[in-house]
Formats: sequence, structure tokens, C-alpha cells
Amino acid sequence: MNRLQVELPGLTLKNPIMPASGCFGFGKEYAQLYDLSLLGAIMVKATTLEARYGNPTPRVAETPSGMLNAIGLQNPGLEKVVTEELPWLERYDVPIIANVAGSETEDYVAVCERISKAPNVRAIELNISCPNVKCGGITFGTDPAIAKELTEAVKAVSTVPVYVKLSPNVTDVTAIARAVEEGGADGLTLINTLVGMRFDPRTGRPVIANGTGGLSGPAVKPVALRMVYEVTKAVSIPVIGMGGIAEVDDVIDFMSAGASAVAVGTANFVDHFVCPKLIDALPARLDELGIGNITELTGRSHRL
Amino acid sequence: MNRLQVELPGLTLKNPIMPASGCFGFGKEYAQLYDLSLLGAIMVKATTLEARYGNPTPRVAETPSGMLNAIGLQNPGLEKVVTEELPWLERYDVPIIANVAGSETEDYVAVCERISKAPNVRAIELNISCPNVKCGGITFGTDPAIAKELTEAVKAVSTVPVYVKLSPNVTDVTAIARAVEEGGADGLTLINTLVGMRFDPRTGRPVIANGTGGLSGPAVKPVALRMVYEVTKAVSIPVIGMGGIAEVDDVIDFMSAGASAVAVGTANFVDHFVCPKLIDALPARLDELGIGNITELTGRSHRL
Amino acid sequence: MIRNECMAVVAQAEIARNIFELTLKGGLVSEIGKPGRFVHIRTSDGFDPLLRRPVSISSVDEEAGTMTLIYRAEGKGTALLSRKSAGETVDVLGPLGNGFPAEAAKAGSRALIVGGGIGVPPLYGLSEKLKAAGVEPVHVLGFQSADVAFYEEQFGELGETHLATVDGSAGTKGFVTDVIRSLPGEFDVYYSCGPLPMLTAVSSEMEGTEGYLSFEERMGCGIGACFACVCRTDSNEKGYVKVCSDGPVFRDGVVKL
Amino acid sequence: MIRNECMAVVAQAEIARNIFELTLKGGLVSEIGKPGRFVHIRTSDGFDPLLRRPVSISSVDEEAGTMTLIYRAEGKGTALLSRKSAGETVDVLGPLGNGFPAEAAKAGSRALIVGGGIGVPPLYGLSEKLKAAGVEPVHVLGFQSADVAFYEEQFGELGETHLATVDGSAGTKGFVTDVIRSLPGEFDVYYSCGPLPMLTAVSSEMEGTEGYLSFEERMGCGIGACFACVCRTDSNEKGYVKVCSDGPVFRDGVVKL
Ligand SMILES: Cc1cc2nc3c(=O)[nH]c(=O)nc-3n(C[C@H](O)[C@H](O)[C@H](O)COP(=O)(O)OP(=O)(O)OC[C@H]3O[C@@H](n4cnc5c(N)ncnc54)[C@H](O)[C@@H]3O)c2cc1C
Ligand SMILES: Cc1cc2nc3c(=O)[nH]c(=O)nc-3n(C[C@H](O)[C@H](O)[C@H](O)COP(=O)(O)OP(=O)(O)OC[C@H]3O[C@@H](n4cnc5c(N)ncnc54)[C@H](O)[C@@H]3O)c2cc1C
Ligand SMILES: Cc1cc2nc3c(=O)[nH]c(=O)nc-3n(C[C@H](O)[C@H](O)[C@H](O)COP(=O)(O)O)c2cc1C
Ligand SMILES: Cc1cc2nc3c(=O)[nH]c(=O)nc-3n(C[C@H](O)[C@H](O)[C@H](O)COP(=O)(O)O)c2cc1C
Ligand code: FES
Ligand code: FES
Repeated sequence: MNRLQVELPGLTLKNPIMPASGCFGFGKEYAQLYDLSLLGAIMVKATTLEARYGNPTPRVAETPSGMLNAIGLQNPGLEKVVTEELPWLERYDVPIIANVAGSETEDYVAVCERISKAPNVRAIELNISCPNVKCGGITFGTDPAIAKELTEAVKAVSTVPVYVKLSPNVTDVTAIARAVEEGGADGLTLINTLVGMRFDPRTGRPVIANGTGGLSGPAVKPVALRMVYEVTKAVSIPVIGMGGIAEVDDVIDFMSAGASAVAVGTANFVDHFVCPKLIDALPARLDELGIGNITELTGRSHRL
Repeated sequence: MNRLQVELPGLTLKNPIMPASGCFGFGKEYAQLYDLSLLGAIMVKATTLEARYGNPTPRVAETPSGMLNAIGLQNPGLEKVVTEELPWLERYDVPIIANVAGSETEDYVAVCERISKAPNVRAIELNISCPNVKCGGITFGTDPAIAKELTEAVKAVSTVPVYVKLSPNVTDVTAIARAVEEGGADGLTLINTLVGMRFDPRTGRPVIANGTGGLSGPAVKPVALRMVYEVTKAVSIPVIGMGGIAEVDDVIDFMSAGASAVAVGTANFVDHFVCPKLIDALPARLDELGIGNITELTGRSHRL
Repeated sequence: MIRNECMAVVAQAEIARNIFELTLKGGLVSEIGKPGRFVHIRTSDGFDPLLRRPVSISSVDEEAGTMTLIYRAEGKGTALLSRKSAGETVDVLGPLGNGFPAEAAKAGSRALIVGGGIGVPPLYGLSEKLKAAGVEPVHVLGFQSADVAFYEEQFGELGETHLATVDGSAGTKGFVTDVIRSLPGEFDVYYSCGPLPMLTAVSSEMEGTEGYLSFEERMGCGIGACFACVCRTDSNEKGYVKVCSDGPVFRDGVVKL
Repeated sequence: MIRNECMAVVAQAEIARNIFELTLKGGLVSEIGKPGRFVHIRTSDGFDPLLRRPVSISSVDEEAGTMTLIYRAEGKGTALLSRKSAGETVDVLGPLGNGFPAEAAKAGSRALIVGGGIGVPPLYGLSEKLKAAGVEPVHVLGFQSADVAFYEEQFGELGETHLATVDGSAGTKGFVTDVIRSLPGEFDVYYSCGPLPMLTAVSSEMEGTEGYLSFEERMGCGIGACFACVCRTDSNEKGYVKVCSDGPVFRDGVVKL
């Protein structure tokens, strides 16, 4: 047996490493650099019903050990994703996790229904951290009841397992986690970005044209680890952990905290080969730690 | 007029720079390094009714551009603070902001009543980010109604203005801010630390003996700036901003975001002379920016 | 092919105030081809600064297997880069993006080359290529002041070279467009790189002439995956181009200014 | 007085596997006085790694105005420090803490000195002081293995020196306590620095003899302000001592083991 293999609802992963949504497009660019079939899975860029241009630039800004982004869900829209992007990825032997975003429940449902039927889409990642105009500024990701309802609606139409991506910008992430578990979620992914700002000292203006942006990268790792730990104590569905992963021990730590697999976002911009490097480095590190199969790591800290 | 001077309820600050609570003890150690009278103010270590030993060690751990701490409010208790620590500080010409913590409303009230009468205490900083056993794990800092009640109770007995220190671990920091403003707070200070964890990859155990710790340092600056920005839009009482300040442009940014003054925490461990250095650097930086009095910076971004 | 390589520092020198010329050696050099492409540089081993820095390739010496970059040490990342000295290595991803089409200028024609500040470097390799192809390059280089001006002599060896400085401390006092307006004769094509206001001014000054402009935008990935660096366009149905992978050089008119 | 100084690197060398000997020069050296004190070192200009690293002062050359540190390059910070070479500077805060009371051993008496791993360095400066004061130092140094052992010769020049390694690749196979048990004669006082389990073992082995132990604890400020480094004690009414400012050296029995 492959000691790096991880089984999750809908997903047989060769290894627990996958690029995080929004940091890897639909794979084409990184395919110039290495064989995408090496990856455990790919979380592709958020897809919305209609094409979106996104926010004005600057859309990114560096911060200490992190970065802010406000891309604004730019994507070619459901139709193009299903007819062009996903079929292109079929040449690789890698499961695709389709990140789905929207502003109305109906949008989410429409996208999930269709995208879950794409042959290589093995799971949906429901991105509930986007402002929901309908609910008067409350976001799907911060209200447990709304999050649960959305999960139910999406589960009703999706032909593949649904993972809900949790926002860290909440008082109690376990409340949302439990709600979407009740709503039928097959798994959870966390964390999305922390809302942050940076200013230009010369002008006093925010650097990101959108004002606020999402903080990611190593800076947020302690918050992400804490939330993975809390959430995996609170629910029994599996968690894919992310937030600042860049080194092999980060993978170990997220799994010790309770994650079953991990996603790597920002680090792909810093070391474009980080995912295959992590995959390469895992077996030796497991040997050093005296661990046979990587699945033994998951939730280690809870059992101590 | 001194162009760095800032007037706040209860406080006439020579400059807007003060060490943050918990990072400066009661001043004695840094007094070996420089003249404390240089500082705008000093936020002393949290005081509780009874002496506290705090948490087991390790109490601190480094993280990318940040650190975790779980000191656990170790302090000698109200009596010793009032009879020994604060009188010692009277030799310096610097206003003291007394950080007050507790687990019950009655504790807070008792500490505030007494400590506000100390001659050099010019304001209270109400630390409402500590778990409140009484309320079944909900903390004073995450429930607007409880935060408001506590503020009212403390205002009723304090003879100096009360600043409430907000926790960033909430879905909507403006809701808490508005609640404590209604409760009579004279000002706000933010942010306290973000809850985080670090693990030891060898054992899978949390590095901090307490399990979780509070994340501080440059890593959290984007979150702190965003919250200062949001809060100063939402309330009309002044804000003392903090979270990752280490360089003179950080001071500019926090004030642009809306802060009237700033506190420096973790950076005191990295550069023990950071506070006087920031004070020294401000006039030249104001010149470069074409700013006369530092107060002109406050809330600059809101006026653009 | 895009490579990620720890390239050897052959030389580094401060050639004007805060302006550094860095020569790097490595296999990546053989992939460069066109002038005007860029590399994405990691400036620290740790996480602060975190992101790579995009820097144009100024010129290439294929025989020596080296490339030269010229950059301004301004913020954290470039300041760290400027401390590297011969014998050390630099983590470089590249070559990235599409460069200038030197072939747009035919042998015997005149090409106008307009650079501003740290937009000047990639034009040097371009001009070398043009000269070699029998094109006559005419250079107009704009700087803030004499102390941050560089490469006047090097460009001079390739063709007519005019300087403009904002404070008048070298060349014409004023902007590159002031110089362009004073130049006699016609140009078959122009190439430009510099700050956005300069590109806008040059583009309108040169209206009617075929032109290629090199743009800057804040970047994440540098390879087209993150959508950080998009600009609006009317030239395709998507409505945008990415500076990192579709650019940084675009034909005049493609990017909405 | 505590100073914060950019000290000049005079020399740095790897004296055993991953063990570095770093000699620094600066005015701070004149403040050190006692052996066993430490300095707090900033290892990067940026924010990653963020915190200073506590490192003991191994020895001092007052005439040359230099001090020598010996440390293991393990994590991020010490790895960065190990790359500094002569001519560069290191940001040092110190001297900090209270050192070993060399005066506890009277002239003509015998002192036992027990070091483990990277706890060995501060004992060297101590032993020099003892020797100079007419005390006879007997050294027991414990290491994991021969390749990470250091300073056996230097200690040997000051007095009787015994090595113990866990794997038996040098000296006695086993722990320092195995060696101590085999030593003939009595000691008037003992001094020890090393990992906590070793200190505990040494302390119980030497029960009845006056002893001084140097502790390690994770630090924030390093000067007593942040309460990161407390240990429980029964020896004062507060119930705690701070390793950074009350220690790192405590009389045996003060810190609850
Ligand atoms: C395609 C391209 C080619 C470039 N070629 C050159 C060159 O040849 N010589 C040169 O001196 N400069 C060039 N630049 C600009 C150079 O990338 C920035 O000056 C540099 O990134 C600033 O980094 P810093 O560490 O000094 O600043 P910091 O303030 O620390 O940078 C913070 C963040 O902002 C980004 N950033 C800052 N300024 C710019 C900018 N102007 N464009 C894009 N990102 C920016 C940085 O990359 C970093 O992510 C080029 C930019 C692009 C996009
Ligand atoms: C008073 C004192 C004196 C010391 N003297 C020496 C010496 O002479 N030689 C030597 O090699 N080491 C000494 N140490 C241990 C040394 O401080 C650590 O090895 C070093 O901080 C590790 O840093 P790093 O960058 O290698 O590790 P990292 O893993 O990057 O460190 C992460 C964080 O943990 C802290 N840390 C890690 N290990 C320790 C430790 N053992 N004690 C305290 N903090 C730690 C670091 O300071 C940093 O804040 C001393 C420690 C103390 C408290
Ligand atoms: C540039 C960028 C774009 C992102 N776009 C998306 C997205 O479209 N959908 C989504 O769910 N998360 C998106 N994220 C969040 C990441 O998937 C991930 O949750 C987050 O960045 C934390 O991981 P990291 O620290 O490894 O980057 C994006 C992050 C970045 C940096
Ligand atoms: C070691 C340490 C101890 C702290 N103790 C307290 C405390 O007693 N009371 C309090 O309100 N905040 C405490 N804080 C939080 C700081 O006052 C400050 O809000 C936070 O660290 C963010 O600022 P910084 O990033 O500049 O450190 C502590 C922070 C640190 C790092
Ligand atoms: S920088 Fe990522 S798409 Fe251009
Ligand atoms: S390290 Fe701060 S009190 Fe000891």
C-alpha cells in the first residue's frame, strides 16, 4: 500500500497534498512546471454561475510573512469551466475539487448541480465566505443557520460529496462546522483568508483597491492550526486543513491537529514547486517520526 | 505646541507611543534601558483582584513574523500593584493606563474602583478577552450585551476614563465596539491577540503548555489595521490601535486607519528600544509626509 | 521553459544612487530568447519578505551564460537583494512573460525607444537586438535627476541617446515627451517601458505609430495562475489580459490606459 | 548595564557538527563581569524569525574586548546566525541575567563542573575564573556522541576532564552521572548547566553539596518584563523566579525540579 494514500469521501488521494483554490488557477500554468498527476488532488479556482471580472487592481499586497488578496472571484463562469477548463484537466490522473462560489443560494445550486457531473470532479468545495447581498451583508460563512441551509440545498443537487470551506472570521468556528455537518456536509476545508488591510503611509489610502483583502500565508498558520484543532474535536466529518503551509513539518502539524489532508495556497507563489517538494519530502519525514502510514498522523494531538 | 501631543479622555500624551499591556511589566525592567518619561503613556501588566501565578511553561512560542503567548495573567494582585508597583512608577512623568482583568464582574469592579484612585493612573484599560467562567465559557469580549454590562458596572465605580480592550476573535468587532460605547466607554483599545496554536512535529503536542496561545506581532498587523478601520468608522469614541507595530510607518498606518494613539507590544522583545526610537523617528517622518501635527493623521483614510 | 534555479551572482554594483546592476549566471539564461521578459526573484530564505519580486531582464550574454538585471533598491525585498555579492546565489524563477517584438522593426528602419526610471533596463537588451538586426534605435531616457540616471553611455554606444530629468540636473529639463516632440524625422515603430503616466503620455504622443508598451502590476504567482495582475482590454472576449503571462509587453491599444 | 549593540564578528567556526564558536567584539563586553550570564541575539533584520535567541557567554577576553559564544545551529534563528562571518555585525542585547557565583568555591577547594551538550559553553568561562582564583575544577562533560563534542582540550588545560557520550563514541558510555559516581574524593561545591533531566539527575546525585544550576526556558523579552520564563519556587513568597532576570543560574533547591 502507498503509505501516503488518504481516503476521503469521494476522493482517493495518492497523497494528502493539494493546491488550494485560487492559487493554482485551473492547473494550466503549473502544468508547465511539473506533472499535475503527482498531486493528491487539485482545488481549482472558484467558479461562479456567470463570468466575473473581479476587483480593480492592486489586488494583492505583501504583509509580514503573508499577503493580502482581493481578486474578487475572477473566473470565466460555469459554462466555460465545464466545457473548457475541466476537460483540459482530464489528461491528468488527479481528482479535481471544484470550488464553488455565489451570491445567492440559487447560483450555488445551479453551479453545483452542473459542475458535480463533470467526469473528473470528485468533490465540491463550497466557498461560503463571500458576502451575501441577499442577507443584508451577513455572509453565508458567519451565520450557522444560513450555512446549514445552503449546505442542504447544495447537497440535494450535487452528485459528488460536498466539502464546506469555512471562514476564520468568526467568533466560534465550531458552531458553523457543526451546522454544516448537520446540513449534510461530507467534509470541511479550512481556513479561508482572514480579513485584513494594508495602508500606503504616504497617502493614507488602503493599498488594495478593494480596501480590505484576505490574509493568507505563514502569518495565519497559528490561527489555522487552532481552528483545525477545534473543528476536528467538534465534528466527525473529515477536514482538509490549510493556511500558511509551506514546509513538510507544516503538513505534519495540520494533520496532528486533526486534518486528514492539506491544501497549499500562497506558498505556490513563493516556491512554485512546493507541492511536489512536500510530496517528495513526506516519506523520509515519516520515517524520522516513526510513522508508517500518513493517516496515523491525523488527530494525533487529540489522542495524547 | 508639541506636534506629537495627543489629547484623549483622561490622558495628555506627549506623543502617541506607549508600550502595550503585558509586554512591559510594570516598567521596572525597561527603566534600566531608557527614561520612561519619554513615553506617551504606559499600559501596565493586567492586574487581577488576587495574585495569579499564570499558566505552566512553555508560555511563548515563535511563529512566522509573530509569537504566541499564554502567560495567563500572572500578576502580583491588586494590593501589591497599588502599594508597590504603581508608587514606584510615580518617579516618572508618564501617565499610567491600568489594564484590568478578572473572571467575574465583581472582580473587575473591585479592581477598577481601587486602581482608578492611584495618583498616576489616568485611565483604565478593561481587558475583556479572558474566558468568563461564570457565563459558561462565553467571554466578556465576544458577547456585546455582556461587554456592555461590564462596561457600565466599571464606569459606575471608576474615577478615571475607561478604555475597553477589544478581542479580534469575533465575527463583528463593530458590534462589540458599539455596545461598549453605549455602555459608557470613554475609548477603545484594539486588538488583543488572535487565538492560535503551534505543534511540535515530533510529538504532535501543542508547543504552548496551555494548548492555545495569543498570536501577536507583525503577522497580525493586517487584521489589526482592518479592525481599527472598521471600529473607528462605527463609533465616535477614540481608539488606541495596536497589533504588530514595529516601525514608524506602522504608527502612520494605524493612525491613518483611525487610531488616535498606538501601543507597541511584541516589538519591545525584538528591539528593546523600539518605543523611544519610534518617538524619535516621528517628527522627520511627519515632515516627509507634509503633516504638521500628528493628530492630523488620525482617520486620514476615512476622509479620502 | 520556465525554470527555478539558484543562480550564481557573478557581479553586483551600485551604478547610480540605489540603482544596482546584478549579473547572474545559470542554465536559465539559455531560455530567455526575447528582450523584455522578466524573472521572479525570491529575496529571503524566510517568510519575510514573502513574495517574489519581478525584475526585467536587462541584457543577456549567451556565450558567458549570464544575464544582467538593473533594479532600484527600495523596499524590503530589493534591499535584501542588493546585499548579495559574487559567490552567493539568488533563487530565480524564469524567464517569464512575453518580451518586446524586436522583429516589428524592419532592417533599415528607425525605432524610438522610450524609457523612464527603472523602466529603462529591459530596453537595453531590446536596443542591442535592434541594432544587430540593422535597425536604427533612437533612445529617450527619463529620470528624476542625474544621480539616479544610468546607462546613458551604454545606450549611446548603440545609437542616438537623449536624456530628460525632471529637475534638469542632466539632459533636458522635463519629461521624455518634451524630448520626443523635439526629435526630427519619423519612426516606424516605438517601444516604451516606464511608469504608467509616462506610458500614457508616450502613447498619445506617438499616436498613429506602431508601438509596444511594457507594463507593471503587483504580482502574486508571476505565471498567470492567480489573477493578481490583470488589466482591462477590449482586444479579447475575456475583457482582460494578465501582465505576467500575456505581457508585460502589449501592443499599444491593448491595455486600456 | 544592559546594552544593545551591533557587535562585530571577529571569527566564527564550526568546531563540531553543527556546533559554532562565535567571537564578537564590542563595548558590551566590559559589562559582563560574572561567568554564566547570557546575551539575547537578533538573528534577522526582518520579522521572520522574530524573537531574539538567548545564548550563554562562554568566555570573555577583556583585553581584546571580545566574548565567545558556542551554540548549536538547529532551528531557523541559529542557522541564520551561523552564516555570519568576520566583518559582519550581530545585534546583541546584554549582558543579561545573573551568572555563576565563582566566589562560592574558596581558594584551594575542589569544584565539580558538570555540563551537558550546549549547556557546556558557560562552564568554560566559569572554570577559567575558578582556576584563576586557586580552585581546582574537575570537569564532567556529557554529549550525545563524539561528533558533537567540543572543548574537551580547552577544559583539559584547566583541570581534570571526563567525557561521557550516550553512544560511547568518546569517553565513558553513558551519562554524566555515571562518571560523577566514579569520581574519587569530595567536592566543596558543584556547578552545572545542561538539559533539565541532566540537572535533575546531577542535583540528586550531588545532594548535600552546595550547587548552582543554570536553567533554560523559552523567552520573550529576556529582561524580566513578560513573565514567559518563570519557574516555580518555594524560596520566595511570590512562588516563582524568572530564568532571564533572576537566573539563569540558581542555587540548587531554588527551582522546583
Ligand atoms: C514585469 C515587471 C518588471 C519589472 N522590472 C523591474 C526592473 O527591471 N527594475 C526595477 O527596479 N524594478 C522593476 N520592476 C518593479 C519591481 O518589481 C519593484 O520595484 C519591486 O518589486 C519592489 O520590491 P521591494 O522589495 O523594493 O518593495 P516592497 O515595497 O517591499 O514591495 C512590496 C510588494 O509590492 C510589490 N511591488 C512594489 N513595487 C512594485 C512595482 N512597481 N511593480 C510590481 N510590484 C511591485 C513587490 O513585488 C512586493 O510584492 C518590475 C515590475 C514588474 C511587474
Ligand atoms: C539562558 C539560556 C542560555 C542558552 N545558552 C545556549 C548556548 O550557550 N548555546 C546553545 O547552543 N544554546 C543555548 N541556549 C539554547 C538556545 O537559546 C536555543 O537553542 C535557541 O534559542 C534555538 O533557536 P533556533 O533558532 O535554533 O530554534 P527555533 O526552533 O527556530 O526556535 C524557536 C523559538 O524557540 C526558542 N527556543 C528553542 N530552543 C530553546 C531552548 N533550548 N531554550 C530556550 N528557548 C529555546 C527560540 O529562542 C525561539 O524563540 C540557551 C538558552 C537559554 C534560555
Ligand atoms: C490569490 C488568492 C486567491 C484565492 N482565491 C480563492 C478562491 O477563489 N476560492 C477560495 O475558496 N479560496 C481562495 N483563496 C484562499 C485559499 O484557497 C486558502 O484558503 C488561503 O489562502 C489559506 O491558505 P494559504 O495560507 O496556504 O494561502 C485564495 C487565496 C489567494 C492567496
Ligand atoms: C507576552 C504578552 C503578554 C500580554 N499580556 C497582556 C495582558 O496582560 N493584558 C492585555 O490586555 N493584553 C496583553 N497582551 C496583548 C498585548 O497588549 C497586545 O494587545 C497584543 O500583543 C498585540 O500587540 P503586538 O502585536 O504589538 O504585540 C500580551 C501580549 C504579549 C505578547
Ligand atoms: S501574477 Fe498571478 S496571474 Fe499574474
Ligand atoms: S523572558 Fe520575559 S520575563 Fe523572562
